[in-house]
Amino acid sequence: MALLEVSAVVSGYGQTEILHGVSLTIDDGEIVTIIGPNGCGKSTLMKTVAGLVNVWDGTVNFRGKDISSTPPEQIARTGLCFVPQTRNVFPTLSIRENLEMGAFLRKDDFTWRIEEMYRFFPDLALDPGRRAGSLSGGQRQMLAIARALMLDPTLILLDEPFAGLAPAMVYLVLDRVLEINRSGVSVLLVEQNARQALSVSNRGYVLVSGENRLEDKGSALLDNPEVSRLYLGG
Amino acid sequence: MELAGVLNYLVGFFIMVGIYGIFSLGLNVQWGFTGLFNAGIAGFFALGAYTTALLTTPAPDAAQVEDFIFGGNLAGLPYLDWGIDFWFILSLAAVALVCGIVAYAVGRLTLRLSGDYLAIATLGIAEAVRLMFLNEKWIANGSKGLYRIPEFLGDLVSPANYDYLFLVVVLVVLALLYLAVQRVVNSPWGRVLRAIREDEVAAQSSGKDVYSFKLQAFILGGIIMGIGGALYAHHVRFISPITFDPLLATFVIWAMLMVGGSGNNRGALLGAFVVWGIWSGTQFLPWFFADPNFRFFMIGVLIVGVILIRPGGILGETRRVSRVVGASSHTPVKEGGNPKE
Amino acid sequence: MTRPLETRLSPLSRLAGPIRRQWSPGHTTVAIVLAALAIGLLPFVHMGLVVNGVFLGAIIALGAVGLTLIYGILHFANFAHGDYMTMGAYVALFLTASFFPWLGVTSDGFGPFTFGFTLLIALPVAAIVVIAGAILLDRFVYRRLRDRGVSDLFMSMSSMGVAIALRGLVQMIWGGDIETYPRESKQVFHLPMDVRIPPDAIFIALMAVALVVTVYLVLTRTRIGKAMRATADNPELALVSGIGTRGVTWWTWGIGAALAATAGVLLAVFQGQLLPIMGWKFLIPVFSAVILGGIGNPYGALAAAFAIGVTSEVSTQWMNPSYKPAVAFAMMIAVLLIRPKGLFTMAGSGR
Amino acid sequence: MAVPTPILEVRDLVKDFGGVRALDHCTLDIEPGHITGIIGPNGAGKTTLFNVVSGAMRPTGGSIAFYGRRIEGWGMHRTFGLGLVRTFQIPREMQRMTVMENLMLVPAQQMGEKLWASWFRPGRVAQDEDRISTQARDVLEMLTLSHLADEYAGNLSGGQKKLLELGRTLMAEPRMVLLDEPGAGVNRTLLRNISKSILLASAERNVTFAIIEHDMGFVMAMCDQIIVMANGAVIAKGTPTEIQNNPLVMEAYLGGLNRGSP
Repeated sequence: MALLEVSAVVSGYGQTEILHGVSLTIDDGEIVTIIGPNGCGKSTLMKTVAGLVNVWDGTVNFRGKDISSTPPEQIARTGLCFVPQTRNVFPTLSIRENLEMGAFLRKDDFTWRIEEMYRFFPDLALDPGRRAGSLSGGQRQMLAIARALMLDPTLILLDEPFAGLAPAMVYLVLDRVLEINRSGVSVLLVEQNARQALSVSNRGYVLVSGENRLEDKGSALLDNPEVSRLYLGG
Repeated sequence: MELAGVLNYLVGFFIMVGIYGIFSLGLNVQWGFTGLFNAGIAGFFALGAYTTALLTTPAPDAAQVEDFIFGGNLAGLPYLDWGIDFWFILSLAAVALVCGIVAYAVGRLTLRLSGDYLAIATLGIAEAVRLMFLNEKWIANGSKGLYRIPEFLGDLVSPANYDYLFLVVVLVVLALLYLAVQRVVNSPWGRVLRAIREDEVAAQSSGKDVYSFKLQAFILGGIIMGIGGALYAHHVRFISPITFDPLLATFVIWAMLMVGGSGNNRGALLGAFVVWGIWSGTQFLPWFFADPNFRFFMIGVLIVGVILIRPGGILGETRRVSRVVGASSHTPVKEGGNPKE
Repeated sequence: MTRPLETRLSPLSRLAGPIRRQWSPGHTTVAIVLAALAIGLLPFVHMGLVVNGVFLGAIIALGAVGLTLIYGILHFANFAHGDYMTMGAYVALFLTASFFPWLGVTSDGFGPFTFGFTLLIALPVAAIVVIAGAILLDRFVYRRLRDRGVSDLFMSMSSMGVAIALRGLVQMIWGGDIETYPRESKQVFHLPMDVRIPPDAIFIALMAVALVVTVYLVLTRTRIGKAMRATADNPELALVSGIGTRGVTWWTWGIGAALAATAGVLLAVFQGQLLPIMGWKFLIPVFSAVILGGIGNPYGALAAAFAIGVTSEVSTQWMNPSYKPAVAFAMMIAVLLIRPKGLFTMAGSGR
Repeated sequence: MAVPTPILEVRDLVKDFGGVRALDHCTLDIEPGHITGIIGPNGAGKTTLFNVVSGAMRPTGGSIAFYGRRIEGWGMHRTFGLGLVRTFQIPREMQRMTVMENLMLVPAQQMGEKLWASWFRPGRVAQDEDRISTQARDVLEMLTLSHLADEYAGNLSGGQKKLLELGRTLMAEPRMVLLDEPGAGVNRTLLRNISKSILLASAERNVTFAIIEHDMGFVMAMCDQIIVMANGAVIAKGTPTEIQNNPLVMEAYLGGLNRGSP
């Protein structure tokens, strides 16, 4: 059984329908990337799965349970954690407090997990009392990912984690994402920077105008001329 | 006798409805059309009342004077006495000027900031104005207040019948203000105000100088409230800082506008009638319903209740069609259900 | 966790120092005491007024910290805050003047204070009553409005309605006359520089400091306090982190209402009297402190409250004492002229 | 025929948000009468460019000239007065005002917008209103929204709101319109309507358009020139065919192969 199964999901904001029936699956331990031109609904899909946008139609199954009408604060409890693209840290809280907020639902003593995150992202350990709002883009992204990892999720959703990062930072973050995946966490990635993301993914989906267009192995999508046609029309 | 008593009561009642109708109209310009939260109507009320009282009341004789100086005796000046009490108009103009200037100053400070700032600042202004009249005895006799405020056209009728005349005066002023406000809010000027109320950024992107329009609306509303205060002073003929307690000078007026229907001038007047009716009618009720404190409580409940249950008030806003010049060519299509609050 | 990452570290530590430091009540209190001393030592200022101002400031601070929290997390100006104070004061009055005597317990002049020990019991009870009231009001008024998605201004307006209703309620039950807690006159302490301190004032200051420090500890050390700050920072991210809105909302009202109720009781002790309008009148200094301190910033509100308390007390040296609220208001206006976002807003606070 | 002078000249435009540089020495020209598409990956700075050019935001550096006039740092209502009009990604209509009112609000320098005018110059105001309402009806006709003239704007569907938004820009009698994603969330039929209206406005009213849009079919069909942005700067400019065959563009979208995988 698939870990996450999104089937024929319709959703949007207000009266505007953005997703017109999107389906995808992620199996345990996979990295799956969703690519597609701007405005195709990638971010909306992420928010819909995370519960921030209401599902109008279709179902979202996570570990065999339908979570399509579960409020976002409950979804986090099931082991599905979401890292938004922007505004993904609490700016006036310190680094450590951000991590503690990530572990809000944990009832055990999670200090070890914070230490683990400090080892995993040594940048964060330099000055844990520092306000998150004063971090650089790359550090902020690391903190955002670390926050999501605090709950020990089985699936982590990353919305454009590399956007706006310097190339060296992209390497660093990508490397960490692969490491996270190796430790057994499935990753759903939305990326604009398709080549980089697809090259490390098991599978990829191409989303266009709120609908599925292509699905294939990551490397196969890379070589598919159809992909660039979908991006630039014609 | 019985009938005369009832009639007298009704005349007094409608004078108050008329005066409160003016306040409600002024508030409608600010809140109903522009979305400006004025929590200190009492300030403009007091400024209007004191300005006209100070300008028109004759100086008291030496025996009565303690330590205050009167500003003027407009009503008694011979060259202004052209047989038609011209001073009244002059005094209202002065009231408009004073309230306009204060509204301008408050607006300048707060209208660029988010709406709550205006509410807090007007609250403060109302209190500051009250404190000034209370403490600076030399201005307005402090807590003892001003009395013997002259009657407009008072020599035309006997004092016993004066209220009948004053009712006409109030209704004429109210009608003029109503028509004037009705005309501007239905003009392109009012259209911009409503656009600002709906979405400030969109109004700005349509090339409107939002700040300037807000300022104009706030000043216009403040002037209308000041005129209401002036009429109140000439009606009651005695004012003191206690008159401008926030309950009767701010909250009741809010209740009136919310109940009647903000964004609708007829609603503003209807609200004045309904709420003042409730207010003055309950004193005839038995038991604790007549307790002014119970009425106080009810005014609060009324405001919250209207917001919760029927945010548009009784009448609600009417949908306007495109041709909106003048009152004659303005016909509401139908009572529109609000798409969203 | 295999690769060495040292080479790729970015130089963040250099910047960390000054930005990280947040204002804590400790810093603020030291700064206030120093500033107050400095003002008091000016030859033309009466030291006694400064000391009095600090006590007044402590009460303003209790109101302002709660109000600014509500503003920061629930995003509207709670015009009923003053009347929560009034409610607290009157519930304590009911307990000390009616309920405890009915039980046969009477007390006044406890220790060096004018009030009895029953007030110390009444105070937490009053706080609990006001907290319950605030949460009920949220459940039946504000939550319904939030769910409907009305604008913040409508929320403020309904809070004004709530304020009127609460005051009407107080007047219905207790009438509009001046009341006092059961009390006994007490000797004031004489200090150098012609400073006279009524013992009650020391109680007020200790209570205020204790509560403000407690709130600070709650906000910075506890799980729920951090969750409140997180929600104020970024409500959507708080949700996906599993932080439920309802708990945070209730805690916000709880803390705000508890502080307000205490401030009300302390104000009644400080002024030696209760009036139904006391809370509404106190709104002006409290709001001034909130705006002066930068809306949503508790530390700013704290510092601003003391600044307003001292300034308005010292102003009575030259002005009629009843102008005190006007002085607070004038300070707010001055701030709006110079720095509309408040004096203590921190760069990058994300709002 | 003379080389057309650009209507809009953007030089070295820089916009920083805190530490993030959204526009990085962005330089571009837009010639009059054209429909220019502005494309590029998310975060390329397209909307920021519109925000800065339309005066919603102050630039950190650089210059903007509209018809030769320097306008950087002007407020939105001033650039609007010059005939430079923009729309928003998410339509911002006045919900509790009718469609007709939404349109009639727009024209600048209306006599009736002066507080005193409707008291003392009602004739002039009525004249203005007549003219403006005729203009509004024409626009509604063109947008095929006439049947909704007296409907509350808040009751329109998402696509109709987009059309209304376009209509509002046309009411301004603009010289240049900046459209931010006119096609987002719009169904096919309405999208055809929108493109028809744009083409009509361009042809009949000689309006210059700059359009941010992700629907490439729409962009390639509508625009006679395309500007590609990435990382806050312009990386390519040309006709649709040129852009489609430009390897740089593909790389901007899909990420360079040279960076590769770690």
